[in-house]
Amino acid sequence: MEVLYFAWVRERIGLPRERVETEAATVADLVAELRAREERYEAAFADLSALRVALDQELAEFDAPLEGVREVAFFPPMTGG
Amino acid sequence: MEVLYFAWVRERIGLPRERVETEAATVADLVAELRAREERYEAAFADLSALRVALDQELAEFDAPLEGVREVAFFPPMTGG
Amino acid sequence: MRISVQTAPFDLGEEANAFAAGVAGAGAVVTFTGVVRDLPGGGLQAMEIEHYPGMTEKAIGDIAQQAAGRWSLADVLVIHRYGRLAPGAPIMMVATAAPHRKDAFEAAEYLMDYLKSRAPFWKKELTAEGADWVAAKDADEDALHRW
Amino acid sequence: MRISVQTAPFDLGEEANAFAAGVAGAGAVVTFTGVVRDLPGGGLQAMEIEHYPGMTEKAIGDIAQQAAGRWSLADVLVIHRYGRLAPGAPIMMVATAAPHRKDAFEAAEYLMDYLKSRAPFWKKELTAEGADWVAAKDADEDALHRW
Repeated sequence: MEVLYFAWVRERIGLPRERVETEAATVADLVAELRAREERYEAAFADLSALRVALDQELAEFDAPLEGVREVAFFPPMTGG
Repeated sequence: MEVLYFAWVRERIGLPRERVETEAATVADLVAELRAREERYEAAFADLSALRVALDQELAEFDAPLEGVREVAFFPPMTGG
Repeated sequence: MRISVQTAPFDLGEEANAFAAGVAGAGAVVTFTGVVRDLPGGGLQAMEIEHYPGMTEKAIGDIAQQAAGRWSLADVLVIHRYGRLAPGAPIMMVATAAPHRKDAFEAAEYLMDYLKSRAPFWKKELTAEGADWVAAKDADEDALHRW
Repeated sequence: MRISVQTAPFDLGEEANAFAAGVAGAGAVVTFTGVVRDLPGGGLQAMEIEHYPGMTEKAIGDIAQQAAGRWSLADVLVIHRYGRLAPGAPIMMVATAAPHRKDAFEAAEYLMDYLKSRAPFWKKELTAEGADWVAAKDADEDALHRW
């Protein structure tokens, strides 16, 4: 699964994307796995209310299932316009 | 007093402006005087709800006093924009 | 603030660029442009716009001042043509600039709502069958109630 | 409908004229242009805009489709830049064309409200002191509730 990071999430984790091998059932499960890895992930995912997630380029909730998903992206609330 | 007519009011009366000598106290009094003049004035002023009036280039009501007014204009509801 | 009541055509792009260049720090620029529409079944030969010289400039100036008092605006532009216009020709435009988009949008809509019903212009549609004065719409009068 | 996500600057006037020329019969054309504003106390060196290639075009396309389904529109244009922008530079614009002004205005505001909070762009402000990500505003999220 491709995992992408944008804005300060990218800066805290220190990379824009990575390939993650996971059996996580939901986004929340994936976040728990990532947080357990290293301090920089813990720092990026400390406050989920400050984060948004997209599954295959569509906004989703943190309890959404990951089955069949190829691309997960984490980022702060968007500031377009 | 200068009296101006615009749009179909002008077309019905047949002139864009005229000088009127009047002692009319209000716009309504002036309208009554004009209606009594000729059929074309009667046709133009038949339905006051379809008319608007401006006194010295400010929108006004038909019961507004004419004292001190130099220019009275009659026209249908405006269609700008 | 610039208000122009004119017979000459105007170029939307040039006006928009000149307006935006004058308010570089404003953040949000909104323009509205009104164009002569053909009749539903076609056949419009021209639109003739009559106005009340003197009162027109005064009325538009008052409307723009009201908008400037109500919203935080960096600048306002109003151009309105009169005379004989062909289908597809630009009739008028307003532009507003503000630090925030809400102000720029609301002020532009306010200007348009008031120009429609409170600026002394009258439109006449010319077709092969003759000429008809455009009637004011209740919806345009009602639009003023929201402000 | 045209959607462009680009680093290159755009010319408001040229874009507005080209858009208006394509919808000659529409009657009402609204444009919104967003410009990089300096910070309240000055000192902004640049704004850096990051986006999510692929999702950005998709999200803007969805927003524009929603608008087209909701209002009677002749056309829609969205241009949004990313990369490093100087103060005063144009960030983005939307344009809408419709038979009636209400549709053109509402659709433009809807597009802006959704672009603000639902298109994957992130802004960073660079000053002599460093760089700060622009925080999303509650007011921008709240603006979606009216639609």
